Amino acid sequence: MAVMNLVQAINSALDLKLADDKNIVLFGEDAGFEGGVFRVTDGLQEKYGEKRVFDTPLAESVLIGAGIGMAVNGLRPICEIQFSGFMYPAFNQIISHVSRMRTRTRGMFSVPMVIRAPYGGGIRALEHHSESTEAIYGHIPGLKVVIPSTPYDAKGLLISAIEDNDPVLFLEPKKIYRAIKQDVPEEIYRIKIGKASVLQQGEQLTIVAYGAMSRVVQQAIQHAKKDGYSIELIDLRTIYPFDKQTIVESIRKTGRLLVVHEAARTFGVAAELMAIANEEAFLHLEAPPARVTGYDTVIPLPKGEDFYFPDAARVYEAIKKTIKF
Amino acid sequence: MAVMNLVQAINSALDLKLADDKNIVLFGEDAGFEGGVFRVTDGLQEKYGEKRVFDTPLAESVLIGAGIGMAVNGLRPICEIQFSGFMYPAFNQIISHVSRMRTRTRGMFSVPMVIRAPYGGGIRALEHHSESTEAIYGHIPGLKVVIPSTPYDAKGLLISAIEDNDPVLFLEPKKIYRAIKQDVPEEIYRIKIGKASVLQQGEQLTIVAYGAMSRVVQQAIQHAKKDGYSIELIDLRTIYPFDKQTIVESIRKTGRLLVVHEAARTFGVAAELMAIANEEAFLHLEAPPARVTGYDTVIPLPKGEDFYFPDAARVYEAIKKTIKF
Amino acid sequence: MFSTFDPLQGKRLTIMNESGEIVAPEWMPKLPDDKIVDAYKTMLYARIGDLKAVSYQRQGRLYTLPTNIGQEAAAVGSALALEKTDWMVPAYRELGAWLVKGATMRDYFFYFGGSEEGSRYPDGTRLLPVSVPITSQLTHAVGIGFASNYKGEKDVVITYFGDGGSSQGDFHEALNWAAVFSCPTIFFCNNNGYAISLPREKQTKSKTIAQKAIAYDMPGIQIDGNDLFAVYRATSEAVKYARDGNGPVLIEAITYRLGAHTTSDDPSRYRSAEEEKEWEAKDPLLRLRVWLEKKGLWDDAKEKDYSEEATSDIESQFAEFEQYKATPIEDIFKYTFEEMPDSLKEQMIEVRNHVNRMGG
Amino acid sequence: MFSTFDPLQGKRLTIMNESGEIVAPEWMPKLPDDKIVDAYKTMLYARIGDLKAVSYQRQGRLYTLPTNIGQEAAAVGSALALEKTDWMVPAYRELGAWLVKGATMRDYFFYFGGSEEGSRYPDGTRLLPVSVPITSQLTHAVGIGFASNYKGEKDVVITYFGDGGSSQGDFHEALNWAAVFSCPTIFFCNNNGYAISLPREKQTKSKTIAQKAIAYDMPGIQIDGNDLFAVYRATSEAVKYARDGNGPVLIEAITYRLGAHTTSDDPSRYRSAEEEKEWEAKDPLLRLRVWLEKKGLWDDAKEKDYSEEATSDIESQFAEFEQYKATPIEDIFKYTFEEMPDSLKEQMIEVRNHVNRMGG
Ligand SMILES: Cc1ncc(C[n+]2csc(CCOP(=O)(O)OP(=O)(O)O)c2C)c(N)n1
Ligand SMILES: Cc1ncc(C[n+]2csc(CCOP(=O)(O)OP(=O)(O)O)c2C)c(N)n1
Ligand SMILES: [Mg+2]
Ligand SMILES: [Mg+2]
Repeated sequence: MAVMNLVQAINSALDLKLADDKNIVLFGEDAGFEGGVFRVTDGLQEKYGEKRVFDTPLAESVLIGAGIGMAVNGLRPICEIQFSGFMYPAFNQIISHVSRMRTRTRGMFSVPMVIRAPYGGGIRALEHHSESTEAIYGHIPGLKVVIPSTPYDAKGLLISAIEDNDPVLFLEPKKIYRAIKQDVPEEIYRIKIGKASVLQQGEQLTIVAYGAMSRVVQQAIQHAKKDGYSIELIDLRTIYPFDKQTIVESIRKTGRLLVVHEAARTFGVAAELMAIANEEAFLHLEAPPARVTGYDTVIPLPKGEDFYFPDAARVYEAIKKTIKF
Repeated sequence: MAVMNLVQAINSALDLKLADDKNIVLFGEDAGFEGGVFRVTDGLQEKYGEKRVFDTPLAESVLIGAGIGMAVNGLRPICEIQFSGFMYPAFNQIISHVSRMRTRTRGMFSVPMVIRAPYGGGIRALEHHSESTEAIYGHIPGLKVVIPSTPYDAKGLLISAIEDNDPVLFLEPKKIYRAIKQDVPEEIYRIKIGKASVLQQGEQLTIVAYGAMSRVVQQAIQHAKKDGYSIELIDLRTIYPFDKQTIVESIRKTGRLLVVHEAARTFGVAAELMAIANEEAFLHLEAPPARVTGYDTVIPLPKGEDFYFPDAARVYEAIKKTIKF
Repeated sequence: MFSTFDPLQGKRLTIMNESGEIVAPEWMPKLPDDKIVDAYKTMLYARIGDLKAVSYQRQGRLYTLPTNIGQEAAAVGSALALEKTDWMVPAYRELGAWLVKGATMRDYFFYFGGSEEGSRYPDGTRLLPVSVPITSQLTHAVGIGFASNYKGEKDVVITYFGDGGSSQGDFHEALNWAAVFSCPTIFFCNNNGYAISLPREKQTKSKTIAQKAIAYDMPGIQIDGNDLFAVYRATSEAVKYARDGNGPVLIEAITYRLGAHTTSDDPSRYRSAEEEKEWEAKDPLLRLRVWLEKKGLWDDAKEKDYSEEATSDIESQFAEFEQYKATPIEDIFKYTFEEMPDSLKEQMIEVRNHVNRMGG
Repeated sequence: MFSTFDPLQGKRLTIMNESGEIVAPEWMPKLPDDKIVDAYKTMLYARIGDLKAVSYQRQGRLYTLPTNIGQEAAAVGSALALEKTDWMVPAYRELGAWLVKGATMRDYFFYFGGSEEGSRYPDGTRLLPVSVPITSQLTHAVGIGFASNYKGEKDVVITYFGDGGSSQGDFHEALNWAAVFSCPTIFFCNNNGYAISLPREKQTKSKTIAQKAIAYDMPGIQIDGNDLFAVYRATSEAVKYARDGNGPVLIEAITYRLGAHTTSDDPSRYRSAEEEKEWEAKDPLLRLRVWLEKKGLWDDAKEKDYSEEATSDIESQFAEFEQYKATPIEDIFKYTFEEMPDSLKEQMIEVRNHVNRMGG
C-alpha cells in the first residue's frame, strides 16, 4: 500500500501495465517527454523508452486513427487526449471506427484501445478546458465510458480498461486529480468495468454521482446526516454499460432517486438513470426521480463557473426537496 | 397550395428564401450542380447561380467552419451535409464554435447557420447512411435541433430555421423524403421552432415521436384505435429546445407516456422526455413512462435493420403494455 | 524513380500507352509472362464481378454499390506489388485489389447485399473492411505501419483513397504522422477525376495530388493508373522504399470510373458523353489485352473461356450469398463487445421475444 | 517576392538582422519614421502588457494565460499591414496584433481573468475572439474571406496559428478551400519552435511549413518573424496579393516564445538555457531599438518615458477589470440564443433562487 492521489494512481496503473505487456504503447500530445500537462505520465518515457511512450504531432484525429491501426496490428494503444475538450477533432474516428470495428468485421478485428482524457470543470480553466460530455460518448454503441472518482478506483478501473479487448474512454476528473489521497495497493488489481460502488448505505434516498461530483455529494450528505437523513450514495464509475442492477435495487429500497452531474442537463446522463428508475422501479417510487446538474449553457469562464457547477448546497436542497416530496 | 413531398417542400423553402434574401448562400458536397444526392437542392444552382448555390470540396470540417466565417461576415449560410453520418468530421466546429460564438462574444458575433442533413434509417443503405444521433446534438448548448415529419412542417420549420439568428441543425428523415404527399402552401410561411404539434388527441396515453417514427406510430395507433384505445400523438418537431409544455400537459391528461425513436436507446431522446414526465407530472403518472427505440448496437446493415428500427407492431405492443399497466 | 518523376514538373509515369505499346521500356517491370496473364485475368474477373454486381443490384438482389469498371489496372496492379503479409486498407472502390489480397466475390456480395459477414474475410487476409467515411482509413494504415515498425516486422501497408478524399483533414494528418514516424505506408490515390459529381479541378487547386507529398517531405509520384505496368512498377518501388525503412510514399494514379459513382448515381448529369468515350479508349483491360495478344499470350478464345469460367464462378458465389436471408438477431448484438453487457442481453431478448410473438 | 523566396530552396526573408542592420535594403518597406516608432511603441506596450499579465497571474489575480514575450514583431508587424476594415482571426498568442486591431489590455484582462466580456471588443473591431481549439479558426478566416468576395468587398483576412497547429486537419481543409475559392485569406504561422513541449522537428518532417503551400498551389514564404520589417513587408505583399483577387497566401514567421507556453508551463523541462539565451539575443524589440537609436528616433529617456506611460495605462485597465467580481447570472444564460427558450429561463430562475436562498 502507498498513499496516492488520482494522478499517482493512474500513473501507477500505466506503469505496471507497460511493464506487464510489451504490446502496450502510450502516446499523446506532450504525453511522452514532458509527462503530460498534468504530469500523469511523468517518468514513463524515461522508464520505457521513446518507442513505447511518445509524443505525437498536434492532430487528434490521426492520434486516435493511428491507434486503431496499431490495435488492428497487434498493439494495445493507450491514447492521451490532452483535455477532453480536444477530443472532438477525433470524434469521427471514435464514433465511426473505434466503436464499430468489432461489429463491422464480425469480430475479426477489434480495437483494444484506451482513450484517456482529463475532463470536467471547476479548476478555473480556459475555455474548452472544463468539458463534461460523457453522455455523448455513452450514447455511442460499442464504446465503454469510465469515470473514476477516487485514486483506488482510478487505478483498478484503468487496469481493467487497459486489459479490456474493447475500446474504453477513460475520463479523469481533473478537479480532483490531487485533491484526494488514499491508500492504494502498489501492485496490479482490477475493478470490474460496469460495476458501480455503493459509497454509503442509506434508507431514504439513492443518490447517483460520479467524477468530481461524488465528493460534492459526500459533503452534502454529511450535512444531511446531521439533519437526520439517511442517504445511499452510489458512485457510478462506469457510464456505459452502467450498473443498472445496483441502482435499481437501491431505488427499490429507498423509493427515491437523485442524480448529480456537472454536465449540461438536457439529454444528460441523469435523464437515462431517471428513465431506468421508471422502467424498473416505478411502483417503488415515493418521489419523482430528480437531478442536480450543470445548465444548458456553454460552461462559463471562471468568473461564472461557480453558478454552473453543482455544489454541496444545491445538492442538499435537492436532497431535502426529494425526501420531503 | 400544391401537392408536395418532403423533398419538394424543402426545395420550395430553400427556393423562396434564396429569392428573398441575397445574403443566403447554400453549399455542400454535390449540393450545387448536381442538386444533391437526393435532389433536394435540384434546380437551385441553375436559378440562383454558382455564386450562391455551390459545391464544396470533400471536407466537412471546413464546410461548417467556413460557414461560421461567412455568418460572422454577414452571410446566412445553409450548409448541406450529404448524410448525417458524415457530419462527424465537423463535430469540433459544431460543438466548439457554431454553438458557442454568440455566448463567447457576448452577442457581438452570431452564427445564423442552417446545417441540413438527411438522417435516419430504414432505406436499406450502406454503413453510416442510417445514423440517428440527434440526442448528441441536442445535448450541445447553443444549438437548435429540428426534425420535421411532414412536408408541411418541413417547409415551415426550414423557413423558420433559415430566418433564425442562431444555428439550427435541420435533420431530414430520408426514409420519408418521398413517402408522404401533402397540400403545402406555395408561398413563405413559418412554423415556430420549439413548438410540438399534436397530431391526434386522445385520453389514455401520450406518445411522443418525430421524424420517420411519426408515421410508424400513426400506423400503430390506427391498429390500437380498432381495439378501442384512445391515444394522443405528439410530433416533437424540435428536439432542442423541445416543447415541454405541450408534452407535460398531455401527460397530465393521459397519465401515461410512450416515446418512440429509432436512435439507440441509452442516453437517447426518450430518456429526457421520461425524466421530464417525472419532474413535471409525477403525481399524474398511472404507468411508468416507456420507450420504444433502436438498440445500443451499431445500426445493422440492411439484412438486419428490420430487427433494429421500431415498427408498428413493436409500438403497438408497448401501447398495450403501458395502458394495461 | 521518385526523383525522376517530379510532379511539379508535370512528369507522369506511363510505361504502356493506350495502344498497348511500351513507351518507356527502361521502366518496364520484370514480370514473368504468366504473372502478367494472371494479372489480366484478375482484372477481367474483377470487371465481370463488377458488372454482375451492378446487374444484380438493378434486379433488386443487392443494395446500392459503387462501380469499379475502368479502375481495374490501378486496383490489381497495386495489390500485386504486395507480399502476402503486407496489409491493405481500402476505401470502397478497389474490388480488384481486394480480390488479389484474398477477399472473394462472395464477401463482396455479402457486404453490398447488406450483411456484415461480407467484411469477415478469410483468416489472416490482412485486409481491412470497406471504409465509408471518406479518408478516415488513411490514419488506420499509418497505425498499422507504425505497429509493423514497432514489432520489427517488415510488412508494409497500402491504403486507397480518391481525388475527393485528398481534401479531408485526415489526409493531411495521416501523411504527416506517417512521415514523422517513418511508417511504411503507401498512400495510393485513385484519381478518377470526380468525387461523385465534383470534377477534380474544383476539388483542389494544385495541378497534381502527387505534389501534396512535398508538404510532408515524402516522395510523391503521378502515374498512369490505367497502365498496369506503371501501376505495378511504381507501387513496387514504393513498397521497396517503405520496406527498406525510408517511410511513406504518395502515389497518384490517374484513372477514370467508366461507370456511375454508385448504382444510385447518374453520371450523365455531370459529365459528357465525349469525355466518357475518350476514356473508354483508355480502358486498362483493352490496352493490356492488345499487349498480351501481340506477345501471343492471349486471344479471343482464351478471353471467351476465361470469361465463362469467371462468370460461372461469380454466379455460384452469388448463389451462396442468396441463401442468406437475414442477419441472425444474435449477430446484431454479440459483436458489439467481446462480452455482452446485461443491457445488450436484455435488448436482444426483447427483440427475440418480439419476433417470436410476431411468429417470425 | 513569393517566387524569390522559395522555401524549397531554403530561402527566408530577413531585412533587418539581429544587430539591427538592414541586410536586404531592396526589400525594406517604405514606412515613414513615425510609423516605425509607433510600431516599436506597440511592441513595447505589448511586452509590458504581457509581463504585467504574467505577474498578475502569479499573484492569483488572473487565471492561466499564454505568454507573448518574444513574438511581438510577428504580431505587430503583421497586423500593421492590414487596413481597418480587414479582418483578424486569432489563435491565442498574438497580443500585439490584437492591440493593433483595436482590442485593449482591458479585454485581455477580462478574458484571461475569466470573463467572456473580454471577447466583446469595441464595436466594429473585426477581430474574432481567441480560438482555443487549435487551428479550428483557420476555417473561419476562409469563410470570412469568402463572404468578402461574395459581397464584392475588398477586405482581406489574416489568421494566426502555430507550428503545432500546422498538423491539424483543419489546416489542410482551410488552405485547400481558400485556394479553390480564391479567398483573400492570409495564413500566418507563428513558428516559435515548439508546441508546448514538442519541438518543431518532431511536429512535421518537412523542412519548412511554408512549403506546405505547394499542396494548394498558393504562395508560401518563410520569413524572419523577429524582424519587424520582414514581417511587415511580407504581410503587406500578401495583403496586396489577396486584395487584388489572387487568393490566399501562407506565411511562416520564424520566431520564439521567450516565455513559457502558459503560466502553467515550465519550459526548462524541454528546452535548454543555451537555446533560450540564443533567442534572447534575437529579441525583436532589441534589434528594432538598435535600428531606431542609430536613426536617432529613440533613446533611453524615451524608452523610460514610454514604458512608464504604458505601465500606468495598463495598470489602470487592470484596475477596471478588478472591479468586475463575478459574471451576472443572467449573462450566463442570455447569450446562448438570441431569444431565451423556456428551458433556459427556468434554469436561470433556478440559479437565482438558489443564490438568493444562500444569501448570495
Ligand atoms: C466523410 C464523408 N463525407 C461524404 C461522404 C459521401 N461520399 C461518398 S463517396 C463521395 C465522393 C468520393 O470521391 P473520391 O474520394 O474522389 O472517390 P471516388 O468515389 O471517386 O472513388 C462522397 C462525397 C462520405 N462517404 N464520407
Ligand atoms: C485541438 C486542440 N488540441 C490540443 C490543444 C492543447 N494545446 C493548447 S496549445 C497547444 C500547443 C500549440 O502549439 P503551436 O500551434 O505551435 O502554438 P504555440 O502555443 O506554440 O503558439 C496544445 C497542444 C488545443 N488547445 N486544441
Ligand atoms: Mg474520385
Ligand atoms: Mg508553436
